[in-house]
Amino acid sequence: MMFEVAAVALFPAMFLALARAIAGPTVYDRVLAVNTFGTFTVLMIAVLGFMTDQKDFIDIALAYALINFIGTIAVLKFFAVGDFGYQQESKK
Amino acid sequence: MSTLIDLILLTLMAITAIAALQLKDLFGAVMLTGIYSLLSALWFLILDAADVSFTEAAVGAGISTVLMLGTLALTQRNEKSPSHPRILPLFVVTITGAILVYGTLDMPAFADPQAPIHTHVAPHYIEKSGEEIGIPNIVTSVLASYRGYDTLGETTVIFTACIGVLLLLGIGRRREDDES
Amino acid sequence: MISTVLDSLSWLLLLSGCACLLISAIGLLRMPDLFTRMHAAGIGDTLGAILVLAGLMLQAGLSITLVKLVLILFFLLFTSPTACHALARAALAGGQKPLLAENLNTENPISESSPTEQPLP
Amino acid sequence: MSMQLSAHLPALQIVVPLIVAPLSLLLRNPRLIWMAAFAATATCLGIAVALYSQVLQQGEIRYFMGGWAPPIGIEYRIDQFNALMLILVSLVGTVVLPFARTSVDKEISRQRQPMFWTAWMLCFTGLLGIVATGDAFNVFVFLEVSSLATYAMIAAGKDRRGLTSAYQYLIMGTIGATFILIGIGLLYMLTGTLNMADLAARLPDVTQPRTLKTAFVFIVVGCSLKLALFPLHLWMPNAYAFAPSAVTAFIAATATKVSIYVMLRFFYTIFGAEFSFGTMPLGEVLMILALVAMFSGSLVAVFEQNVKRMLAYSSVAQIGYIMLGISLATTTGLAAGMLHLFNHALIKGALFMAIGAVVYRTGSAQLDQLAGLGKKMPWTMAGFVAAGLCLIGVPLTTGFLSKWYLVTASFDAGRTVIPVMILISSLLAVIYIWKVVETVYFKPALALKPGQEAITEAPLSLLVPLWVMVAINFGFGLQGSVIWQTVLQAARQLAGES
Amino acid sequence: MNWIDHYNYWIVIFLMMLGFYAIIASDNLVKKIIGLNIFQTSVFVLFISMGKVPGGVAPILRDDPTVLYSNPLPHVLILTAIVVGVATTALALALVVRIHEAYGSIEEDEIHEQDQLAG
Amino acid sequence: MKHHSILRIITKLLIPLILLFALYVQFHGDFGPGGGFQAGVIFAAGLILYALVFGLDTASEVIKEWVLMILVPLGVLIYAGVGVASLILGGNFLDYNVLAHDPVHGQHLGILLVELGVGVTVAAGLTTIFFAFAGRGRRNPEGALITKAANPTQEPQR
Amino acid sequence: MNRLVHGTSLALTLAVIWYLLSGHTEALLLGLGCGSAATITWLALRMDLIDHEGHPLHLTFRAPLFWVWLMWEIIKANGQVIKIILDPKLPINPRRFRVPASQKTDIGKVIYANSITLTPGTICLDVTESDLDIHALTADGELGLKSGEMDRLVTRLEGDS
Repeated sequence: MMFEVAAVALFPAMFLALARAIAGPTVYDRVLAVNTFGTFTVLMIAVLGFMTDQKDFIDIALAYALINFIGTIAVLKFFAVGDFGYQQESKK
Repeated sequence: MSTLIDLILLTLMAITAIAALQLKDLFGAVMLTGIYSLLSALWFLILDAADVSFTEAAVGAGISTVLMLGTLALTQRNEKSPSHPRILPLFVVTITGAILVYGTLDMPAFADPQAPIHTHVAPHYIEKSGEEIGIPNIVTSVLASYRGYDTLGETTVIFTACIGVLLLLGIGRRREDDES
Repeated sequence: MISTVLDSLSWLLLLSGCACLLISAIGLLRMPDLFTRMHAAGIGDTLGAILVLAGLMLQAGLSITLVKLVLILFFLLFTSPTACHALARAALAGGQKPLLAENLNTENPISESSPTEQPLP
Repeated sequence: MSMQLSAHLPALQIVVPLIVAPLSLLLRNPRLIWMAAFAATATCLGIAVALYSQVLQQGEIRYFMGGWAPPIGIEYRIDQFNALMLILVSLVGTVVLPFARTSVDKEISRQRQPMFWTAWMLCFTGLLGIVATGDAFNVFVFLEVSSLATYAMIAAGKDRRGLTSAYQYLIMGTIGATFILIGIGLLYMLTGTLNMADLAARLPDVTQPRTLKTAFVFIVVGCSLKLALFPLHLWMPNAYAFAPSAVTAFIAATATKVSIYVMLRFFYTIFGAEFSFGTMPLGEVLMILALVAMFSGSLVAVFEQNVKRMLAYSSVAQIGYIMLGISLATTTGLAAGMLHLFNHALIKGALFMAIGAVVYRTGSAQLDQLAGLGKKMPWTMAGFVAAGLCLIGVPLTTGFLSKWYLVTASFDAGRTVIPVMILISSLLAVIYIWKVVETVYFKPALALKPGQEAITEAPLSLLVPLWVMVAINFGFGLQGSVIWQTVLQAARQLAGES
Repeated sequence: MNWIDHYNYWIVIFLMMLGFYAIIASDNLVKKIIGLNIFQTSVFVLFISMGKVPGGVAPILRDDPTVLYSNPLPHVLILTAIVVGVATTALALALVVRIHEAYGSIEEDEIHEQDQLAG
Repeated sequence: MKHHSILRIITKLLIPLILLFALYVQFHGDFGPGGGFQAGVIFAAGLILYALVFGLDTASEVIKEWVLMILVPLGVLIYAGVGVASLILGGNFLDYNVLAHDPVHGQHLGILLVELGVGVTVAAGLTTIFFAFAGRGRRNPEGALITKAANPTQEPQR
Repeated sequence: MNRLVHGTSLALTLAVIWYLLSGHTEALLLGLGCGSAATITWLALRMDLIDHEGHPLHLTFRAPLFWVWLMWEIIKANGQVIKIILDPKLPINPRRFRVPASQKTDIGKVIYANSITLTPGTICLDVTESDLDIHALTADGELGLKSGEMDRLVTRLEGDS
């Protein structure tokens, strides 16, 4: 039961984050909203895994927690350099 | 319960899709497409399609977004307003949608356990894969063995796309003489 | 007995976690500019995630699931500040100026027409 | 061993090019890759011929991929029609590849050639895979393999318009493929199976006519997009006109024909003729579209100034002929349509190769640039004229054969107006072919632009494949009755009459 | 007929048509691809909704023999279709990049104009 | 952009974990959700992250282009090779039963290899595609953009 | 030498994580796990990821205490920000300022900066040689940081390495 409640309780939060993503006004706001939305999704997946008693779902949450980061880095790269190929950092 | 979640998610998807398509700023549209794919991943999860959800999350969150941003970085970020109303497309879309809705009227109800797809072929996978293949994940059994040939095709598709992109863009340092 | 305590504790953690997430989303909507919104988003990324995941961990017991939940939390705590920082850098590089107290009208802190609200990239 | 090998021919038909494609990429040298590709294609032709003789001897061949019996697994099912299609695709491949080598050398930079040949092989693999499979979803997978490769190849040329036309084709093609996917999904929903034979067996028991009709409509529209049936042909002229010449010759001869094959497979094998032409008003709709396609395609071709585009519009018209035969809903009509499908593939292959040879020398396919080429490139232009005669349907050529049977089939079906239409549309074909002939033979040659090399006859490496193709055309024309019987037999089998 | 049985399908159809409209109506090449993504994803949703069994779980075998599993076959088909979708998107984006290099624009009407001018 | 220490250090920490997780997904597709394709995507994502943070030149020193050009076809070849192997061992194409003495073992082995093939092609293929896109906007040694990429910070039309 | 130590320790860590994730004890999967850990370590060495930054061994023993302290800080800071968000008047007072960072190494500064960002109410915008560029939601946040407690703790965590 508790997981059902948690899952449903997560939706208003997701909805508000979505509202921010749609409203903008700047693209950074959208990125921020997408990021937050990503975190919500990770938690949602975990909760759903418990709700339906399928713990395998946690793998998906884990994968998503790892991958979500890359999108934001790509955004940074996009605005800071405007080009994905540019040599930006030295290794040291 | 899951019906409720299912409906909420579908509604959110509809909102996201509309917002993504009416944005003139392509960057924002790409971001919203990311959310759309996340929502669909969640939705797949509600419908027990764990593998599909995994794929959609990985692709939608990582690869698609990065490739789209890469394209925007090389092209331009905003869309011009369409100069003329689009009657014909609207007409085509309405007709197509109407045909589909017509088609749904006879469909087996959502999640009907007596629907043909649950009584033919699939039961074999569910009941026999344990002894025939011997691995727990039925999706993997079907994907890699029963319908392994499709998956060979799928791998070939990725290979083809890779070759196609290389044929168009080339890899490595771009050379002036390489261009058409 | 112990399971009842565990259950009620994880109820508490989960619900308060969800509340945190909701508050964070409200903050995301209410705050006047990008940088202040980041603070709001931070609640969800830190406390919200910690509470929800802790609630789940109590239910998981000693199992692989627990390890995976810990790993998720670990990743979130590493990536979210980094992503936040990266975004802030991107915004600054893109010419966004944070809305600061000296520019704020103290009577009406959320001024819709404040100059930084202008749509910048 | 040989016994064993012959049992695996259906798999080898696709596996050989499928393995050669990635393997050849490792070779890195364009020449070597081309040789590997040619060897694979020729092998495929051999396999296809062997398969056809097997089918004639043993009847339908079934091959279970992974050893799983259908409908659990995917099966390959070869009957006479598939086998003929396999021969057609690999024959065109084998003839066009030598032509492509020289032509591509000029149009695509050496360092991109490895990719290009790999894409070519993948396209070839995909086409064979679509034809051989007996599984509806597998059709979609291989359709995408061939389509993706085709998009990339079309955009690989020097003309920047190739990029936009490839993009347009990609969008339209993906819509088409997705429509087919929706249709397959609905069929699956109704029956629970994806195997074509199993679908055919289970569809008559389906009690949900509306969903079934919707599935049918989506598959028809999807296939029509892919095969460029009249109102959905918009992607084709540009794609053919601005692709590298060899690519045009190859895909014009194969890709649309394979799509027609898919459509026929769905009509006859899966839905059954009774549903397709009885329950659904397919015959009438197709006939109208086919007639409009015949006229509009030919008319636009008459006024077109770019010869490649002209031929592309001519293809729209010729696809109209094929669909016309199918729309008669009789076995002879089907056979006539199928015969025209094979003929048109070979004729268009030859025509596009001829024009490719011209582009190789002059760098342009504009009609006015062709002036006086009859003297400078006599063999190329003779090949063009010979193939053009087939296209028009002069007696003793393949084109005449298929049109003749179309006419008789329509008389049999009681449609007496259609022969008149065919005649008029053929006259239009005479006009546009004549326009080229007139320019080539009766107009003075253009003065050379400064720095331009003198135009000479195309190299042998282009001429030989061209004339081989022309010879095949005339050979078919001479063996008319044999060919007709072969196709008729395949059509009977497809329609379930044998 | 219970409306909720088909409500799912209707939203999915609405989403599909939304994507479809964006593909054929928008002038911007990238927007078309976004539309294509939405269109294809919605088709995937249609497929997956077929496979649901009430009270079912993900088709991963468990020891408990009473468990109901959802139908694995649509999942497999859609996995393949997603891969195809990614491949198509990548190729389309590569084309867009090249088109922008060649024409300096990703608006269909502007490109068309340039082609007209060039003859 | 010289001192982006946060990004650099966190990325250094994360990449091995992402790659490990990718391989975990690759080899546990039999037991839970996941498999070759998902693993390939995650692996590629790890490599892309590396290329994004440390630059394309550094990345292509670590993952040489020619290696990628071998790996992409290699995956397909592994897959098709398993099929051919089963042909040679007397089964139908892709019939894994004949790969080992016991059909179930054969299936295990076949699926493992086949998924590996998918994983290799997908990981290498997606990385190659990213490299192709990123390399397109490469700057020449003088620091000027080779392509005329639009200024990304330009004002979007609203 | 250093690379060897770091490499071995990374491989071991990865193998342990693999085992924790997998939970399967069949020889095949364990073997694959070892193989994976070795492959990734090799790749990480190639990528030059393994050094005191990418694999901070020297922090292992002092970190847990710091984490506990940080958790407490996070909870406290969260409480404040939640109060602000729920306040109908939204009493924010955003400010941007710099604080000195006394850490010697980059990794120390990164820990400091991320700790700042992790505690809601303060965000680190930029890291330079000697100080951090901070955005704070309220004056309290600024005061808290300027007291320098976190700075000291992170420096102590960093130690002499």
